[in-house]
Amino acid sequence: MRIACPFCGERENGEFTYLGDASPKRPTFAIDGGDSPELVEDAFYDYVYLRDNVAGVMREYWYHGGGCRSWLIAERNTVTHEFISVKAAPGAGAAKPAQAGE
Amino acid sequence: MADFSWNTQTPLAKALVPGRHGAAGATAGVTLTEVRDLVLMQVMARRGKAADTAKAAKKLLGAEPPATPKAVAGKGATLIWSGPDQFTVFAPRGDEAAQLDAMNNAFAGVASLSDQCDGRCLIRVSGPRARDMIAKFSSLDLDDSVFPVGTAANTSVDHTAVNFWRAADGADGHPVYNMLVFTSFADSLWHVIADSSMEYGFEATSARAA
Amino acid sequence: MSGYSQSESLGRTAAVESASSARSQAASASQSHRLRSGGLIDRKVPLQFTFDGQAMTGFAGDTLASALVANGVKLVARSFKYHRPRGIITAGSEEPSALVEMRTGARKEPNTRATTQELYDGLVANSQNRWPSLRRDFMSINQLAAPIFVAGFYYKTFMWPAKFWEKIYEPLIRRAAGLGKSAELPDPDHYDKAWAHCDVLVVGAGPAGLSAALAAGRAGSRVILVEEDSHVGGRLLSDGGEIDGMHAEEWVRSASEELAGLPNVRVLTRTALFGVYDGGVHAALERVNDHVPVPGPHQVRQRVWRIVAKRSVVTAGAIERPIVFPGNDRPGVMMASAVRTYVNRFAAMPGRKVALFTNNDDGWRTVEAIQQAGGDIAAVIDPRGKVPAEYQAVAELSDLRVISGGVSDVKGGVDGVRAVVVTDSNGRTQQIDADCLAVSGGWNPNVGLSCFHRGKPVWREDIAAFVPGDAPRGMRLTGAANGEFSLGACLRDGHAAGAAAAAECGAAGHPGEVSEAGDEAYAISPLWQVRAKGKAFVDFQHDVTASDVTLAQREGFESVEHLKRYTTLGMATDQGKTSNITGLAIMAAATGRTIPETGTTIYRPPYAPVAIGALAGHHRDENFHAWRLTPSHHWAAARGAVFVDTGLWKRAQWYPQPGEKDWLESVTREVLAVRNGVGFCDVSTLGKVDVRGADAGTFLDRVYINAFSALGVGKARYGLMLREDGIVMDDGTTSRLAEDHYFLTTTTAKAGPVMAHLEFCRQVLWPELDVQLSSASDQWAQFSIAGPNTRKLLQALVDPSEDLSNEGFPFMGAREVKLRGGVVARLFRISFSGEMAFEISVPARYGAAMAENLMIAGKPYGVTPYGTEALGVMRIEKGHVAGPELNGTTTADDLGLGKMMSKKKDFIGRVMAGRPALTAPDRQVVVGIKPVDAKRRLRSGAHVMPKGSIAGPETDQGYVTSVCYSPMLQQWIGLGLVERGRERIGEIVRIFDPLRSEDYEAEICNPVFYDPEGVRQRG
Amino acid sequence: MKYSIFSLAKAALSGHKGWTRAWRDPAPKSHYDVVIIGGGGHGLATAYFLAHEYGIRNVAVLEKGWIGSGNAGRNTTIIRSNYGLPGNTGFYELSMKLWERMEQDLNYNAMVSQRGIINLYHSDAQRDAFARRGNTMRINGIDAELLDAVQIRKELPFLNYDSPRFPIMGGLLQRRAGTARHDAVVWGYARAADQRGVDIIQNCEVTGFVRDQNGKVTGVETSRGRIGAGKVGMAVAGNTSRVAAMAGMKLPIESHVLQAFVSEAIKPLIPGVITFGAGHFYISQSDKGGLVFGGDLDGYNSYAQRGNMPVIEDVCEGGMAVMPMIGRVRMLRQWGGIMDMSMDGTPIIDKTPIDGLYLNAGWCYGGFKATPASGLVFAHLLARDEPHHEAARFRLDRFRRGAMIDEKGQGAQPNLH
Ligand SMILES: Cc1cc2nc3c(=O)[nH]c(=O)nc-3n(C[C@H](O)[C@H](O)[C@H](O)COP(=O)(O)OP(=O)(O)OC[C@H]3O[C@@H](n4cnc5c(N)ncnc54)[C@H](O)[C@@H]3O)c2cc1C
Ligand SMILES: NC(=O)c1ccc[n+]([C@@H]2O[C@H](COP(=O)([O-])OP(=O)(O)OC[C@H]3O[C@@H](n4cnc5c(N)ncnc54)[C@H](O)[C@@H]3O)[C@@H](O)[C@H]2O)c1
Ligand SMILES: Cc1cc2nc3c(=O)[nH]c(=O)nc-3n(C[C@H](O)[C@H](O)[C@H](O)COP(=O)(O)O)c2cc1C
Ligand SMILES: [Zn+2]
Repeated sequence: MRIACPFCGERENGEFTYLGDASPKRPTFAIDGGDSPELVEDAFYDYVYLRDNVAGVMREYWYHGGGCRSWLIAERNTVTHEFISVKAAPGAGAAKPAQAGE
Repeated sequence: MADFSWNTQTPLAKALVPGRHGAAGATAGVTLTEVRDLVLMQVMARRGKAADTAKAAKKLLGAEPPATPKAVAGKGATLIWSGPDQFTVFAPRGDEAAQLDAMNNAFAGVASLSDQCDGRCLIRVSGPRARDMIAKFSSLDLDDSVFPVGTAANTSVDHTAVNFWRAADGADGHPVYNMLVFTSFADSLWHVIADSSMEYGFEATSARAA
Repeated sequence: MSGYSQSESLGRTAAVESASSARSQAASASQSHRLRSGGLIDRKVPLQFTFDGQAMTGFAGDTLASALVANGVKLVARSFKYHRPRGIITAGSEEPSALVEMRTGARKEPNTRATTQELYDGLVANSQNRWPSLRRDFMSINQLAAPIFVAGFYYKTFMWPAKFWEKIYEPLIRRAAGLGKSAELPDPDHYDKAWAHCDVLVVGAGPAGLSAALAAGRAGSRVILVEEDSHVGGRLLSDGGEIDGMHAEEWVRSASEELAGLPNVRVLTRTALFGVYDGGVHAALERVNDHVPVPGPHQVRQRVWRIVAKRSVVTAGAIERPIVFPGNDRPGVMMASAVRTYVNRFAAMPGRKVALFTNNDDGWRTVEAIQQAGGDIAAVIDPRGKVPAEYQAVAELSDLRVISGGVSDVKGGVDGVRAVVVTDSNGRTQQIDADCLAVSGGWNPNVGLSCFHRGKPVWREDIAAFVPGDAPRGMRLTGAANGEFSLGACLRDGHAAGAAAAAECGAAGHPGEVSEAGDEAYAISPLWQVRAKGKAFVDFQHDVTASDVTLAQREGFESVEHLKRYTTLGMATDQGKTSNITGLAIMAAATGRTIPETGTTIYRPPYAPVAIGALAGHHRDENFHAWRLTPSHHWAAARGAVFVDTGLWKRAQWYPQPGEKDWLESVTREVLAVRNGVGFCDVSTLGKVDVRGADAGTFLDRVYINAFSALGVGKARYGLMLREDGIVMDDGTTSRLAEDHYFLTTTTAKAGPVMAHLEFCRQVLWPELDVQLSSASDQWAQFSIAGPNTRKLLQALVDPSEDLSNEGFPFMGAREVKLRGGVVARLFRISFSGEMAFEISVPARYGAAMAENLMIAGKPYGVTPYGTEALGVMRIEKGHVAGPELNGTTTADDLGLGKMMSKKKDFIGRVMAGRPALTAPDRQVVVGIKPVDAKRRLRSGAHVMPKGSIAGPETDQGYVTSVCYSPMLQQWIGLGLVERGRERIGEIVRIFDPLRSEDYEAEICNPVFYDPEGVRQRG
Repeated sequence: MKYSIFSLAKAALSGHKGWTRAWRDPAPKSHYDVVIIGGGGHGLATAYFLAHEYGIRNVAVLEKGWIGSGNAGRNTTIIRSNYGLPGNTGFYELSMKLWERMEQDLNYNAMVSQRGIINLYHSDAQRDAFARRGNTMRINGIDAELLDAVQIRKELPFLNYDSPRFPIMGGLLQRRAGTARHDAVVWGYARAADQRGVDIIQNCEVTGFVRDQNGKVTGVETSRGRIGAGKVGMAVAGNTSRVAAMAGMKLPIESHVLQAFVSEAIKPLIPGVITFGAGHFYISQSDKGGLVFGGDLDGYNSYAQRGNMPVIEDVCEGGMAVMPMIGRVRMLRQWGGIMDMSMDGTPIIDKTPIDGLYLNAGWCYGGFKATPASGLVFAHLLARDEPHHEAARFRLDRFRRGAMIDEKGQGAQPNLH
């Protein structure tokens, strides 16, 4: 498997580590007051545990730890293993993110 | 009051045995050189400060840091791409403290610096069979059409990160590659490189950075 | 072309040395079946070898198989199940029968195909799976039981009594199964692995492959051509023919010369492509030195190539298939194409009277081959009745005996074929004397490589064979591999494919002219099986017969995959290259389905078996994994330290002194030296991260459960990190060296994962924060200096201007200090041991000097270097948690650190840590444990249960996580995770350790055994 | 027809013409009391126990391909009950006990072979972890022995004891563990279930669920038409999320590829099962003579049933590190299967929030050894609508409650389990 790091170019997958589905977003919540603990827990349960686990194209996190140490978001087909696209995570490098979290 | 001597030791103190090793033959297929006494500074632009960092670099080092995996020569230093909006400054060690201060001042507020003078060990690989030898442990494509002089790459060897760049060809006309390896891994990686070189015969030496 | 050229030359020299003129005379003598002239062998270089101890001679250029043929050897093996006598069937890597045990001792190698093993001087080969001898194999009595030993018989019996299986039945089956014996000593040879990159990878160097490589190479793209054989040429080496008006051999020579002249083309012979993986990664095995007795100095035996190619052109040819009829496994029954290979390429005569059984035109080529070599054709049996147009002339000239019918039996025994029984179209049978039967059931394109991404081959009626279906991206199949069986077509298609692939990779050059050759006809009428009485084999190696296939069908194993798994058809070392298609055709007939409906089994890598040693390359023994050394490693080694591998690190475990009888004595001495005086330990293995930027504090507030933005510059703090699921991930002290600079430390084990986690937080979760991270782990040599005399020692080492007093450098202080001699260090007043202690870091280059200087500065106070064991003892005495407690299932509260969890902020893991089961009162929490009997040794892994209770799942309340002999308490103590532990301090519990037959009582106590008030570290 | 040496001998006389199908090939009926999706080991065992243990015989097992075409036909066949956490311990021991009588129960030789498993340890920390686990086993009445290097040498003289890196200090041994002939387990359960009236329907892919107005599942849509069902049980392993999605369910499961390898057949070399604690490598030898070995997951979500080079190399490196004598033995075949990796590495056997739909999943790379027990407890759940006591902890809501059963301590990171 070869992964085209947007910064380093195409590299052997041994240089990368895999985290998984990039779709779940970490919930934000007000520390005191605001939403009930139950709801917050539900939201985090969803974020931490539940997966679509699609057979087909999936957005997923890869870390180029054996290279430029950038976190990447790839679109890959889980049936054919083909990569459709590989983009840098919003906070890779020093760029100011368009909008936080994305 | 006892006095203290602060002799330095390189991570290759034991591994590097100067001289000829491996297959005999008129000329060694590979030459391995430990390049000593370096100044290494990792420069990471602050959020939104990539341009300012580049300016500061230009001002101090006479060269813009590479925006893509390349190594560019500046005033008495080489700027090696080491990730998005970051690079490593490599220079021969002179007045180390002064060199570091100069950088700390030049980049103050625009970039975060990390002193790596002792964090890495530089191994230089050259000779007619260097490329065949490197192919045994590196998945990089070193063909001239892909990896010309001045190309840099952050890659991994034996599952450990290495900063790799191609210097100007040697006097013998053969390519010269630099490998910056983590200090604690140097002894181990040296063995990998030496083992890979045995079939071509290799010469092991060390030299001051110049 | 390193590997290749190296090994080539080596091969020759090795051979040349062995050519003593004396032998040359003798040479030809033993070779009863060697032709006077011809062939691609070097008669000037005779080679001695032995098979089953019998000395024979062959020539350079021979394979073991061709040499055996030349020596008139027919019987070379025994089959897997029935131990039937078997001979050589093919001349390539598809060989199912002629497997031998190569070499001896530690280099012994089972199941080597005689057909691919190149001959070398002194080669030693033995037959396998027979006892006492190949000719008289006792196990051949299995043939008597054959009526019972049908497919799947073992699933139906050996069930009673149950106990007998492991004791009697299975050992018998296991001993009978298996073919060769593997060596039982470590493999003495070396292997390596290498990477190669190209635009166009061409697989197979027959006419199609050569013209593909020429076209792509001329066009200017980077080409790699791999060829499994020792020579390029493919079938041309066996079948000759005319190309561009030259003899095929000449054309091959000029083609390979042209390729050798192209700098952008690399040719690897003796190199089989065995796998096709994702993203254009191809795996190939180069047999660098299997054609010599032992690899030369600094040489590897084999090399695995990972070839990254943008495009591939697979020109791997076709494999001739047998026909199933009784006795089709007798030694001397051979594929027709193999007969031609032995005759034309190796000048070795498989038989003097050769009968030919073919259902297609190509088989007829054998007639000429035999006749030109001076042998007779006993008869040609062709079910199609009439002689193909091309061969009319030949047939008449040599008034050939042509029979319309099929072979219904083969007479013969261990010495091979004696006669062939033919049943003609009107059912009359006749017997024909022959010592060799050449068989051609047609050709199966070599589709395997095209199916490694699970593409299915498709059926082509006109050639009665499967051709490649949807191949992996970027792969083209051409030539015989794609069902193109005429030489002309192979050359044309190869050229076109090579040119197209090159163009797709952006090569602009001209691919040159196509080589021309004739388009001989290929007519076939499929014949899979001749139905007649007697064992008729489909899978020669696994002894799968036609009736096994129909039995499987009767029992409902109709899916090809069930057929395979029930009968083991195609599961032998040849992976059914010569049997799968025939087997499924017979199944199709039995079920009344068509062949395409029936389908093929899944093709899997490797294309041909690959030595495990080659796939491991140089990663064995000390090179299994990379290792990491601390800056004072050599210093410690010089003092005789005992090292332990922790992860990749080698760490000093303890420093034995003369006269110490065991490790415990050394460790105890080291602990006492620290507690009563001063000692130091290299802790450089801790992960160290520079966290910089305007938002560094905020960032740390979110990754740690406790606050860091409020930490003053010049201060250090212990921090705990959770995973998002609320479980503890890691801990360590982090210091603030400047407003925008924190120095974070991690445990040795978690340094890597924590760095990745922090980068994830920075780049993915909170990209708005201005934070930069860099690993400083290797930059610093870090030492922990501990004991009441620590300050005295340091005072001697630091510049007089530095104030280390409690006021000048309070507990949990952190700042830079100048050392005597000018070196600047980072000093942290933190304590893992519970003593008055500091951690000091200097640039790694000074690591060794620092150790030496600590010895000098500490001499007056009896300073002692200590290792990880003593470190562990002191942390347990202090109740500090470490790896065994941070086991990936414990919460901050389990560890007694719940109070650190800030309520004022969100942090990673905060929410999930609140789930009911993670906050339940009956969780197992960290406590101290000490045996009631002070002489008792406590052991980690022992379980804890209520005093006097009966051991069982209900009474199991936890276990001992860490233990040590405490020199301070002068007894064994430990930490444990115990249900409701904190409420049970003082309770006597049962310590149950059945594994080590121990059962005793212990007291649950405060985990801080030593100096619970912590006065010493503040001292 | 009963299988025995006698029936074999008798059949031999008639040239084995007398054998009949091991299981029927019925056309699907319009309705069954219970429909099991998935003709792997678990689905078939569930059907067998429903009919044999709980008297529910109007059952169909629907298999999209041929039975055993999933992981049951792809696994490295290790059976063991050397688990360390409550929930697992009792369950896997129940399974081991069922293995010990399976062949007699099914009248089928599945070659259950208790040749033992040894988990090698190379450090004090590993030893302590094994000691904890072994003691848990003993406390639960399961056999376990902690061997030191000397004792291991007696059992396995050929290992690389002088390794300069991770010397072998000892190992945890379970003698009752071993291997079984994976395909035969599938066929044995299929035949036994069929004999008890279960319809085994191959080439029948479930493509959707039939629900009534209250959302209750009342049947399934298949490639062979609609099939009504009183209850539907899912036992589709690596395809769990895909099938669950047909019912609109999202689960704490990821599908990952695990590779395995087999060598050319050689004469007996390796007595039992060996796992190498310092590398990613485990190995045993099949009765046919092939060395069967494997290692880690490839590490990325996949439905491809095939893997890549890094893991192949990693596994062989581990093999050469621990037993360098296999250097010249050749890898013959290499394949991959799709694991239903759960978020804590432990299975889920439970009712789903959807009425009439039951879940058996999350087996990761350890479900073959569970086959008999999984069948029994899932049958119990389907028959009684309450969990079997040995599966009481395998609930779907345990992640929400924080009651994970995490043997490896890796957390919600399936590719690390
Ligand atoms: C390489 C490898 C090695 C392993 N090693 C071991 C080991 O040593 N020990 C061990 O205990 N476990 C091991 N396992 C795990 C074990 O094989 C599985 O956990 C177990 O087989 C899963 O249960 P099963 O047999 O029911 O699954 P499967 O055999 O996968 O059965 C699921 C069935 O459902 C069918 N299906 C899927 N979707 C549909 C649909 N929509 N309609 C109809 N049918 C459908 C599939 O075709 C499949 O036949 C290994 C797995 C692999 C891949
Ligand atoms: N007339 C017929 O019926 C008929 C049938 C088949 C072939 N042929 C003749 O055979 C020739 C076919 O030419 P071709 O070039 O297509 O095939 P080829 O058989 O001539 O060459 C294929 C080559 O690929 C090599 N190879 C196979 N698998 C490999 C692998 N995995 N890795 C590396 N090398 C591998 C083989 O060693 C062989 O040298 C033509 O001359 C054709 O006329 C004729
Ligand atoms: C225990 C075991 C032993 C095996 N032995 C062999 C063997 O001897 N020969 C063979 O070709 N394949 C063998 N295989 C692999 C199978 O052929 C097949 O590859 C595997 O079951 C996966 O199926 P698939 O390749 O069809 O996907 C074995 C598999 C297992 C699990
Ligand atoms: Zn990168």
